[in-house]
Amino acid sequence: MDDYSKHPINKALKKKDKLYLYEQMCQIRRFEQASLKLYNQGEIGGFLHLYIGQEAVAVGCVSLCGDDDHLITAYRDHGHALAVGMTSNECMAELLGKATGCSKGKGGSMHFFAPDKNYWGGHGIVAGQTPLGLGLGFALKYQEKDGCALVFLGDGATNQGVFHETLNLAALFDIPVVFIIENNGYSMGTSLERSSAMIDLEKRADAYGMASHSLKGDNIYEVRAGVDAAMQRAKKESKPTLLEIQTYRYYGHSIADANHKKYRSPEEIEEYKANHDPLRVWSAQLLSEEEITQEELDAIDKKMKDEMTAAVKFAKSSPAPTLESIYEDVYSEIDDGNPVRGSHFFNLN
Amino acid sequence: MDDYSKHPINKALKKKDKLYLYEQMCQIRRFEQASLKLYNQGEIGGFLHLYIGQEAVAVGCVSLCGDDDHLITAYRDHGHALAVGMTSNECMAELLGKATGCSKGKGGSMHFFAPDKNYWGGHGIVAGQTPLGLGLGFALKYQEKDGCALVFLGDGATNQGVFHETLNLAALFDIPVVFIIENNGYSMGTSLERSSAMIDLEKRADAYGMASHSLKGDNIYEVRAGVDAAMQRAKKESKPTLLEIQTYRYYGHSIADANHKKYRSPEEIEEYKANHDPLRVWSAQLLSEEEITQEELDAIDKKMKDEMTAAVKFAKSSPAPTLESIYEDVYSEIDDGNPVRGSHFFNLN
Amino acid sequence: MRKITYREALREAMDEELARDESVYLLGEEVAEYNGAYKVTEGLWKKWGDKRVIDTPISEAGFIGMAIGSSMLGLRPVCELMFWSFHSVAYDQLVNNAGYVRYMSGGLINCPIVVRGPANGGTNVGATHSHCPEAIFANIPGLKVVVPATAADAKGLLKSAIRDNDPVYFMENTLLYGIEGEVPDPEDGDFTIPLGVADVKKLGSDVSLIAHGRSVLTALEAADQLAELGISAEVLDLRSIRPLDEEAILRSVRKTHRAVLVDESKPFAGVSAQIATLIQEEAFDDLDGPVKRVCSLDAPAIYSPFVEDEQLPTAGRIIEQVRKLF
Amino acid sequence: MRKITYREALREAMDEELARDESVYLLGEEVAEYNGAYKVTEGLWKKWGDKRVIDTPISEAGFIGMAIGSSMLGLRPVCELMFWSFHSVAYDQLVNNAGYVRYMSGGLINCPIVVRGPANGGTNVGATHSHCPEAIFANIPGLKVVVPATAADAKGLLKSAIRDNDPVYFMENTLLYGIEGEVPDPEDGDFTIPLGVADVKKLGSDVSLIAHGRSVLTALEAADQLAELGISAEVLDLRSIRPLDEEAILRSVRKTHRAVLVDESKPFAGVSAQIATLIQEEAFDDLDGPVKRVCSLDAPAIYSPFVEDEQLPTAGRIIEQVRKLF
Ligand SMILES: Cc1ncc(C[n+]2csc(CCOP(=O)(O)OP(=O)(O)O)c2C)c(N)n1
Ligand SMILES: Cc1ncc(C[n+]2csc(CCOP(=O)(O)OP(=O)(O)O)c2C)c(N)n1
Ligand SMILES: [Mg+2]
Ligand SMILES: [Mg+2]
Repeated sequence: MDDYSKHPINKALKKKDKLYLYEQMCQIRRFEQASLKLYNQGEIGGFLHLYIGQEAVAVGCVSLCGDDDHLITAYRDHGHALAVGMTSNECMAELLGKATGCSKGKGGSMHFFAPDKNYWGGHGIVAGQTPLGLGLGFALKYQEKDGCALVFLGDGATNQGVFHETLNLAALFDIPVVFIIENNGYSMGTSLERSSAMIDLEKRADAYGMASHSLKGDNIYEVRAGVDAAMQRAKKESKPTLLEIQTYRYYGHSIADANHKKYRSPEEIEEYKANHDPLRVWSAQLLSEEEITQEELDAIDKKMKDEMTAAVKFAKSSPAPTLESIYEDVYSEIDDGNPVRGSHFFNLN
Repeated sequence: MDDYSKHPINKALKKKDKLYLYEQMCQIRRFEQASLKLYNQGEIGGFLHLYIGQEAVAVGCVSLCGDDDHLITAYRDHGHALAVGMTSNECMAELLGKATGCSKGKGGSMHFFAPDKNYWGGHGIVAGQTPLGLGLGFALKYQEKDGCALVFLGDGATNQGVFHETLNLAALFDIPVVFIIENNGYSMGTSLERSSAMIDLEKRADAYGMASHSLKGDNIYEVRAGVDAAMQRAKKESKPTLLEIQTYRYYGHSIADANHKKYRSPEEIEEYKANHDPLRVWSAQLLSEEEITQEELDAIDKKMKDEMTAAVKFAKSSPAPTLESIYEDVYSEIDDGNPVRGSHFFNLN
Repeated sequence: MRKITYREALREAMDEELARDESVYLLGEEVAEYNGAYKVTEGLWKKWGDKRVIDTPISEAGFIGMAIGSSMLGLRPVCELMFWSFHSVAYDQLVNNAGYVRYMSGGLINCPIVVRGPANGGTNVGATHSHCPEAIFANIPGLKVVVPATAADAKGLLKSAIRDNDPVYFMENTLLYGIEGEVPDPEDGDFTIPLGVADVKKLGSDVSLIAHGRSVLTALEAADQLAELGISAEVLDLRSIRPLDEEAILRSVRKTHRAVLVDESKPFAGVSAQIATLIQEEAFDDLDGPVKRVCSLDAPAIYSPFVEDEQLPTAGRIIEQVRKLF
Repeated sequence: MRKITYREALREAMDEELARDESVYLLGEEVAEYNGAYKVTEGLWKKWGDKRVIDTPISEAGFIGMAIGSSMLGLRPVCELMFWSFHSVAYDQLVNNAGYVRYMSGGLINCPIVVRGPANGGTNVGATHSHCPEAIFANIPGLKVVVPATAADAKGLLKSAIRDNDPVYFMENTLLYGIEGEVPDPEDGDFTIPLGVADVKKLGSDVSLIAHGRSVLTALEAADQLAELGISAEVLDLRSIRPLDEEAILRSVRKTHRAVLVDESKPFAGVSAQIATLIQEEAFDDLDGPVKRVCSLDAPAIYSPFVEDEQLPTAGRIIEQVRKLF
């Protein structure tokens, strides 16, 4: 860890920045715990894919992003959403399917979006977001912006063909994009060994002559150092990078996944929790840097717990979408009140 | 060349075997020339993708195949078809859309098939045949047959996602399959450099820990030596291999491709014809081996020219498919005369 | 008769076919060691082992293409799509390779594959996970499409699908998996139901409610309520979309003179559009009024648990349409 | 008025939009240096350069996904599919990403892309290359589908499509590319045609022939022959499939009391099934007989040049159906 703490990008962090990183990880953890409770109470529909255990990845990445940097990910999207600054309120309301949710109750857990914060979601089809992320990078280059796109995907997603098309296009067209494989070792119940002929996922870049690198994801200093290098490559050389970040999820694939202590051992889970928990690792680091006290950290945690209590209350007391809203947000032309010609919807009577 | 001539698989060739290889390449060349003429006379519909220049690849590969070895390729499929022993008659009739064609006039140039000769076609969607070929290998392993599948694709096809899914599956499941990229340098008007971030196509195997190798395709001895090694790996170790075979097409992508002297230089074409023509290379080799005379080769060529004259005549004088045949070969149940329940076809009146 | 769930019925069908024919094998994401995302294949890997029940990576185009290729050499793969919605990434293999290889080869090649999995809305999984693609595949000559509504149909039709020599796309429903129904005991012999035969789930005389999949249950619910209003509704379950039992449809409509189609897929050119077109063409003079349709409301599937059920066909909307015909 | 080909009209539309709006760019296989497989984009790369006209590898899912992503940030990509048939490998991007991203984000994201290319049979390229997927995409709420039949429509509709803020799937026809038609001179001002407005290509009083794409020309040919038989056929060109000009359809049918739909796609749940369903529902009492359809014969597209034309809608088959209504 020491090494990475000395990396200029990390040395530049002020105390308040470091505490803010802690706050964000804490926010995610507490948000996920609150949502787990709601899910078990039957308040949330469909799937719930928790980000607990992976917090340092999203928070570390987002901490490097400027005004022209953009993010996109898959369905395990709450962490990135909160990290970019979406509120717990709007996210919690979305989980509950309320009209006040970030997607007005239309997207649910898998589909959080905040274009105003450069966050392009939340996508349910495995790897389907990867060419979209490439397109974000393409647009930045086209518009001559000084930014790049961070495209997150899972380890299992690397076996979807479209991801390979995307890697080739990124390298061929010199697109400022960083692909970040959040390798948590499993795609649902299938370990990486059982789904990929080769588990060195960064090697997938070699076929396209693309730079690649593997990082540990429990250490936010390491995440920041590795991702920063890739972002610089994107911005300065307009070249893509493939990063594999090793991480872990504590819960099942989704909360419906009751099997998750069968396909992996309880010991494996405990080992990660004990030695690689990103919040623990970070709080230990902060305390060791001596400028930060346990009280300060506790106060942050308390603040986040309170935030979640408020968010749950907000979500529960928010109105459900109206039936009429089903037909909104389908066509921009209609929503924008432009003149409409012809029928856009069928069998309405 | 000498090296490869000493490879046991090549040393084992008798004179008649060597002449037969010449005959097959000659048959393909003459077939393609005859079909080109018919196409220009307006006798053939749709596309015509000629194999001229690539003959040694299909012929060399097929010469290694036993009873349990299977082949599948893309739309540039005439060469493989003739090599496996399909007749010029049935192939020419297919080009002309006749009922006597190998696919009864239903498939056309891109869709030749001969399951009885272990030839699974002829497929029009770029790379779409690659998982099918994997499936042939899978079935051989499942059925405990001592064979393997040879799966041909073009250089441009390597950029379709499904090919990557297929490579991973092949390596993960240890399938006896050999992927053969016939790298003729172009996908339509796009050179490999303009479509692939990295032109070392064999490197695509590295991401899956798969064996791979690059070969020159003008030399049938080299093709045989390289492909044999891969086939042995498939049969003995049940492991896949990715081969890149460098080759060249003399004509445009299809005959409709009038541009082909714009995206590549006439010199480039002439250089290949002069120094790498597979028929020339092979006849020179045969003559140098001194057991074979020019007269013998000329006789073969004459025989093939005559075969094409007859094939054209056969095709032209064959009947067109009937209108009723449109509804045949859609559902096996109907064709097999099994009891049919419900409507299979709609809006028939 | 003994009762088992729709899920158990499917499992029993696969188990029996695995036993009957060595060329049958199952593959898909999480079907083996995990016992299936929806536990349809539970226990089958344990019983039949690695060769017959195979976990795949998340490569739908790749593994379905592999299955198709293997079927050309005589195997009979049963592919599970964790959701039918994931047809979106395997569409080319499902249509061009499975659907057309027989035709393009002039009948030389058979492709006896089954692709099965759930295709439905109603579980709050959002637009990308709620596709009902029966019309999209039934549009393709060369393919067969089956959508069972009950446990018995699930079993009998799946066994027929596995034995069929053409590709059969078998669309289940996560909301039906847990529903019990009477299914003949295996002791009493091999139980199959042929494709292409619709089933009258309830006899009636005033109006025909024509449905498939879970919509059949919604139609039955509406029929009960209509009975209270003095309207006798017949409920016809299509079961098989292609081949389609056109005769059964016309027979019912010629009797009742009125038809309301219930179809969970989207209305534009859905299955119900095909049925309406058929009825108006073949039974024009028998109709007392236009054929009416109740489909999913025409927008992408909404997530919100508060409204999604209302987006699907409801008994209320069926009754509303029926009333327009009287 | 000046005459130009359908191909030139498309090219002119793209050229004008490239000039009008810097965020417009073209991409696809062989669209730049090769000038397009069907020469629709001829000269545009030379004129606009590498940035605005981009050759891609054979990665339809990848480059269409890239285009969608770029459109979310405000660009206006016009993707060429060399054939619309290759939608099969990009289906997920075309449906789930382009079609649903607006909805799933509660309206936060626009996806102003155009995907264009030919979708037709009749050129002997076999089943895999002859898809007419208009119904498949029109089924998806969130997408728009346009199928122009004439040079003027091709130009005016493509310009509107590029300016549209929703994804528009624009289906051309290789057999129309060379056909000339009158198209207003650019000198006379910006020429656009709004989506969602059908066009009466020929007035008539006895029967409505309702078609789109090249079938409009087949319908016009049939109308000429019907005139000789003393039957006055109106030919309505839908132009836009979604949005659909339902009023124009009903207006025509309410006048003629008879309808024959001409639709090159396959019959099961094709566009024509949707139109037939609409007519029978909304104009039931106006009809003198059932709505009839002429589609492609219901088998995969056959290669043989001797029969493929007969598999497509023909004037002869249209007349046959019309006669059944008298
Ligand atoms: C194309 C597709 N296939 C299958 C699924 C079902 N599915 C959702 S998540 C998932 C596992 C993905 O694993 P990974 O990429 O490692 O991401 P993680 O869940 O570990 O974050 C699967 C199989 C899907 N959503 N899309
Ligand atoms: C999915 C798909 N996209 C595009 C095409 C059109 N197309 C046919 S062949 C071809 C070029 C393929 O090049 P390559 O793989 O190198 O094979 P070659 O023609 O050189 O043998 C293209 C773009 C297609 N048939 N399928
Ligand atoms: Mg994972
Ligand atoms: Mg090539």
